[in-house]
Formats: sequence, structure tokens, C-alpha cells
Amino acid sequence: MPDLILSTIASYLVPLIWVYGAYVIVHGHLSPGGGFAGGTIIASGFVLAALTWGFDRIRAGFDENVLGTADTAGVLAYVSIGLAALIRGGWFLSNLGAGYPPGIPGRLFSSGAVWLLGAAIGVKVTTTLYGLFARLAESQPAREGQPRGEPR
Amino acid sequence: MRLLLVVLTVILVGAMLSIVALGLPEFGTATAPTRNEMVRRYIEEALPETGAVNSITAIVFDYRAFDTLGEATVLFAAAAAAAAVLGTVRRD
Amino acid sequence: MTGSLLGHLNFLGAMFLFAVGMFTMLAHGNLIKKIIGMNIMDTAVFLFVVSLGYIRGGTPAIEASGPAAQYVNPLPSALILTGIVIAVSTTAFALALVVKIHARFGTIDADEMVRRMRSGPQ
Amino acid sequence: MTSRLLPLVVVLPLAAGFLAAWAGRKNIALVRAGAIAVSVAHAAISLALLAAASRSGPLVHLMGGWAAPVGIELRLDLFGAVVLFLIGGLNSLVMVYASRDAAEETAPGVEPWYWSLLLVLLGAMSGIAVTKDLFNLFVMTEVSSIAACGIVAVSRRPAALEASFKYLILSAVGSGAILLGTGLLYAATGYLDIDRVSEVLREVAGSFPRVTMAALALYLVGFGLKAALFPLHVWLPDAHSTAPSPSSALLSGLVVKVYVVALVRLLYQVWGVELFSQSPGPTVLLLLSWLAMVLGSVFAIAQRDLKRMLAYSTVSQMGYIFLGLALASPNALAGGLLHIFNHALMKSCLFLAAGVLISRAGTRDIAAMAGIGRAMPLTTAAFTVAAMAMIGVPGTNGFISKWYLSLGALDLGRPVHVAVVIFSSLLNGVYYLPFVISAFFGAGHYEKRVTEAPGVLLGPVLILAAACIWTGLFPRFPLDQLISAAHGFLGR
Repeated sequence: MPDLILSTIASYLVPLIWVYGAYVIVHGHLSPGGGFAGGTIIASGFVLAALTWGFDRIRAGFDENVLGTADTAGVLAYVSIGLAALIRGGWFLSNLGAGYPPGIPGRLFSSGAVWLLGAAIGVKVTTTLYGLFARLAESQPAREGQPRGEPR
Repeated sequence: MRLLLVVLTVILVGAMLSIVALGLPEFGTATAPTRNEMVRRYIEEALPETGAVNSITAIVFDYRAFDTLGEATVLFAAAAAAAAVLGTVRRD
Repeated sequence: MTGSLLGHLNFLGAMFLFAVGMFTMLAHGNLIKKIIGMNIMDTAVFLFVVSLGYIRGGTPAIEASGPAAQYVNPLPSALILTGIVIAVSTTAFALALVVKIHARFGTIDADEMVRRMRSGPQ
Repeated sequence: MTSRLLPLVVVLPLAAGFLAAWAGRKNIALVRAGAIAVSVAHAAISLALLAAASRSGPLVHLMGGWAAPVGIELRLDLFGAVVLFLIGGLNSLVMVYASRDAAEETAPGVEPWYWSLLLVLLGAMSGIAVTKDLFNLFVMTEVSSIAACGIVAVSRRPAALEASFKYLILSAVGSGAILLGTGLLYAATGYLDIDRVSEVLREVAGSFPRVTMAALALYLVGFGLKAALFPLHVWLPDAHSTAPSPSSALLSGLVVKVYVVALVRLLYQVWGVELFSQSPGPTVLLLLSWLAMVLGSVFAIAQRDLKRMLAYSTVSQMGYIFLGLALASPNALAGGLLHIFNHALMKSCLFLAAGVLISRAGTRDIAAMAGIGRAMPLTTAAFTVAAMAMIGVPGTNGFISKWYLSLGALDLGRPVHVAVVIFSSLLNGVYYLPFVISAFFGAGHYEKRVTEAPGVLLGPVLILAAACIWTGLFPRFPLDQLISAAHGFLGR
């Protein structure tokens, strides 16, 4: 039974955090931020949601499989972008030199691979950080072995 | 006894590092060795060369994108190792 | 080459923090405190490296349009972005180990853990 | 064209590692086969690169297409190519062994993560061997440190948790030192590319003497911690002995070695032999390598646990490698570099054989294993061959590297180092021979209940033992390359 105040505020705040995180990720090439900062923000939204409504509610939407797949997909996307550049342009992870479109500088969809790599890292960081948090928070220290000394 | 040893070691290391720090060029000066042509390159050429307005992002995701792959791998390795360690403690 | 204390304040602060972190790590038996010490040490190095990039009166290198001399060197910032993620990863893994150690040995004190390990069944 | 393959030795294992974590929950057999396939592909690419590098000089790959000071370059010289081939080949053998062993020795349900970490470790070690950028070196060092701690922590034994934590914390201290050293070098030179830093370092070593000296000291401490340089080795016996056997073989055989490779690059490519020999560095290294060679062996003699004995033996063997680095004469450096290669073969053979012996005998106690050699003749014979190589019996590869180390010491007119090497070899004999003798002729009765190991486990062990003899009888393959690499490092 989530706390009323917490759950009311969180229900407004969590979507806002997610949108803000997504904004930070996709504007990484234009303003401060990028995949890591934005991914951390989105993950913190997940953390807030999990603390408010419990991990099981989150798992109903994003179970182990979804998270694991997104995790692998994010970082594999990064590698694939680099490998595609290696095949097309001759250098691993090259950007404009491998024909990624530069776009109009200053616009959202510009700067070729930089934008894509940022998004890939954003997905990866989100899932990994939330996954780490969930694992640490959910592990039950007193379940095995000797009785524990001090209360948790 | 052990505490004394630790305190002495830490004071020694701290003092030595502080002396080293005093040998560096002053904080924020334009004549420091780090203000070389690379800075100019990253700031002035980042937009034409990578299309990114933010020079730091241009470095992170283009000039030194390979470091970023390594960094994502560290994150992955830590998550994998943590999962391996906590794997048997899971509730479900 | 020895300059003024004030002109090196950031660097000296970083080295002081490094020593504090080292002390926390070595002096405490508590594993969590060791992890905190490790983080303080890492932070000290980050402070040091980021300070290298600063230029008096400079602005961040975003939408650079003037001469480069006005802007802070972006390279150290970019490097430390990587460094921070590495420190976070190490911390996460270390915390996971502590959780498991607590589950196994019922303590998070280094000496106590070794004692229980020796006495307990392997 | 071949230089396009260069990033693959890093990227291919990493990508496979990411995939393994995802696929492992569904089909573990597929992951095992895929990991071995990737590792073999890595070895094949390394061989092609080695051929290309010895034909036409160092291979260079510009990451992202940006040339050195601005971007990151990978460069594969002859030394790097030999190390890369060693990493690929040895890792393939260990993975074959692990495909059978991992399920037994890892905690239930974590085997997918284990394979994933092994692959990431393979990629990171290759990255250390080929990178030409100081910060990238730090990043790759971190990846390999965390993966290395991970493959210790997966063990079933509770003691592995404590060992892994100690390893992690101490290597985090090492990383802090390495990053601070990199920061100081960057502050003094303004570059991160190894060649460029080296050029500028010659000019600024006079104007920033304390800064560059501190950077050298921090690098020595940082990589010394990770490579178990003598007084900084405290984590090694626990970590290497509690880990699953394939992990022990990788950790002792490769992981500690790649940090030495990084140190070789720093000392001989960044500082260069003139600046390095003007510093107190060689004297300190020399002293510590003596202590490592002698005291590491003395500690090993005192051990009851077979794997702990092997772990202490690694501490002592690292002493030979550091002796080669410190002496800095062409023959001694070649001997040290060769010992990186040779010790990797012998020690992984010993750890894999010990893993089989321990799991069959059901004990880790050296005394309790008497007579096991009659029940498992092939495994024990392989162990014996590698132990002979460890002692440096002529005809094995250990003899060759010790020979070159001694030759290098004599070139410098310092026969006292030869005496230490011989004394340490005698100590090696003191703890390896009794085990071998009691295994074959001891009073135990293992014949009734223990049989020889299955082919999957035995194959890698026998191949490694054969490699120890092969490189002892026909040392031309790594030796020629490493001698020319040593001459290159010393600039003559």
C-alpha cells in the first residue's frame, strides 16, 4: 500500500523525470548532458517509481527479460554503429567520415553518429543503473548462512 | 599501532602529493602545457568535423568514442559481476 | 616553479581529498567505509583533472563562436565523464559484494569477517 | 587492409560478451560454443595480425578516423602482436576447459554471467595490448580489473567473496593511482597519445621534475598493485586460489601479465630508457624483484593448499619479469618479456591440471594428494612438465627465459642477479618436486576410485604442457620477435 502523498507526487513527477531524461539524452550534442546524464535521470525516475509502488509493479511492465534485452540492445547498437562505420569508411566508430549525415548544425537530428551513439548509451545506462539498483535493493541479506548480527 | 602507521603513511603521501601539486602551473593560467593546439582543435573544429555543437559531447561520442565504448563495457561488466554475485540471493 | 598556495588551491584541495580518501580506506575495518574512502579518492582525482582544464574567466565549450582562448578545455571534462562512470561501476560491484558478504558471514567488518571465515566451515 | 582487423580483436569479444549475457539464460550450450568460437576467431585474427606486423612493421588503426593527438590510435607492434596471440590462444584453451568445468565451480545460475565476463576480459586485455593512448589504457585497465574481480566472485566458495572484495578495493586504489598519474602526465605535457607524451616529456622533464617523477611513481604503484609486484601482492594468493580453476589460469597466466605489458609500454615507450634509468625506478624495481623471487618462493613452500602454492609461485615468477624490466639490457629485457609468454603457458597448465586433480581427489591439501599420479597419469605428467618448466630444467621454456635473464645480467657485469635467479629456481624445486614425487610414488590409494579426466579437461592441459616443451626446444617463435622488440624498446 503506497503512501498517499508519495504516490500522488510520484505519479506527477515520474513521467516528468522520464521526459526530462529523454530530452537530455537527445539534446546531448546541443547542450550540456548526453547519454550518461540522461540515462541516469531516467533511471532515477524508475527508482522513484520502484520505491513508491514496489519493485513488483515495475516488473509487471519491465521484467528481467525486457531490461536485459534493452541493456544488450543498447550497447550492441553502439558497437554496430561503430562496425558499420568500419565497413563503410574504414575506421571503427568514425562519424561524418563514414557517411553519417551531418544534418543542419544546431537542429535536433544533426551530427550523425554522435546523436545515435548518445541515444544507444542512454538506453544502456538507464537499464543498467536501474537493474543494479533493483538487484541491490531486492537482495535479502539474511536468507542464507549464519544468522545476521545487526538489524538491517 | 596500526592506526598510527596508517596516519603516518597518509600524511606522507598527502604531503608528497601536495609538493607535487605546487610544482604544477597555476590553476587557470593560459600558459599551462594543457593549453595546446588540441584545445583549439576541439573547440573550433568540433562543429564542422562532427556536427555537434557541444564540444564535450563531440569528444565523448566522436573524437574519443572508443573510450566511451570502454566505459559502457565497464558498466556492463560491473552489472554482470553484481548479477553473478547477487544471483543466488534473489527472492524469486 | 613553486607557485603560490592560492594559485594551486584546487590542486592542493584535490591532494588533500586524496589523502582523506586513503585514510578512510585504510583506517576503517567497515567495508562500506572502505567503499566510501575509495569514492573520495576517485573524486579527488576527478577534481584534479577537471581543474586542469579550467581557464580564468573561461566559459564551457558549448556553441563556441569566439577564439578558443575564451573557453574551458573540454578534454578533461570529457575524460572525467568516463572516469565517473567507471567509479560508479566499481562502487556498484563492491556494494553487491558487501551485500553478499553480509548474507554469508553476518558482518560487514573486515577483521570480523576473516575471523568468522576461519572458524566457520569452508 | 589488415589494419581494419585491428579493432576487431577488442570489439568482437566485447560484443560477444554483451550477447552472452542476453542469450545465456535461454541456451547455455550455445553460449559456451559461441564463446569458444569467438576466442578461436580472436586467436586467428591475432595470428594474421602477427604475420602482417612482422612482414611490414607496426599496424595502426585510427579510432573514429582521428589521428593521434586528437583521437585514439591503436598500434600493434611486434611485442603487442605476440602478446595478442598469447591472449587469444591461451584464452581459447582455457575456455574449452571452462565449457566443462564452469558449471561445477560457479555458483548455481550464474554461468551465463561467467561467460560474459570471460569474453569482456578477453576484449579488455586485447585493448591493453594494442592501445596507444594513456587514457584509453586506463579505461581498458578498468574493464579488465572489474571483469577479473567478477570471475573470482562467481566461485562457489564463500572465501571467494572476501578475496574478490580485497582484490576489487586494492585494484581500485591502483586505478586511482593510475588515473592520477595520467592526470599529472597530461598536466605536464598536454597530450595523452603515448608517442606525443614521450616527445614532450623529454623537453619538460627538466621543468616539471617532481610532477613527472610522481607520475612515474604512481604508475609503478598502480600497475604494480594490479600486477602483484612484491609487497603489493597481498590480494593475489586469496584471489587466485579461491577462483574457479579456469579463472585462476587466466588471472595468473594473462591478467597480471597484461598490466606488465602496460608497464613496459609506459617505462620504455613513454619515459624511454634514458629518463627511466635516471630515475630511482630501476633500483626500486630491482630490489622488489629480488624480494619477490625469494620471498614468493619461501611463502609458497609453506603452503598446504595446492592452488595457494601455485598462487604464491606466481608472485615469485612475476619477480623474474620485473627483474628483466629493471635490468634494461637487451638480453635481460628479452628474457623478461619471454617470461611473460612462458610463464603464461606453464602457470595456466599448472592451474588447469591442479583444478582437475583437486576436483577428482576431493581435497586441496597437498599431503592428501599422495598417490594421485598413479590414478591420473596424464594430468599429473602434464603438471610435472609445467613444474619442471617452472624450475627451469633445460629443454623446457622456463630454462630459455631464465637463460636470457642471466645472460642479460652478465652483459651488465652483475653476476649477483644470476645467483639470485638460480637460488630462486632451487626454491621452486623445493616446493614443486615433493608434490610431483609424492603424487607418483606416495602411499595414497586413488587408483580404486579415481579415473583420468575427460578429454575436454585433459586436452587443454596436455596442449599447454606440450607447448611448454615445444617453446623450450624450438624457442625461435616468440624469442626472435621479443628480442627485436627488446632492442626496439632500448633504442639500439
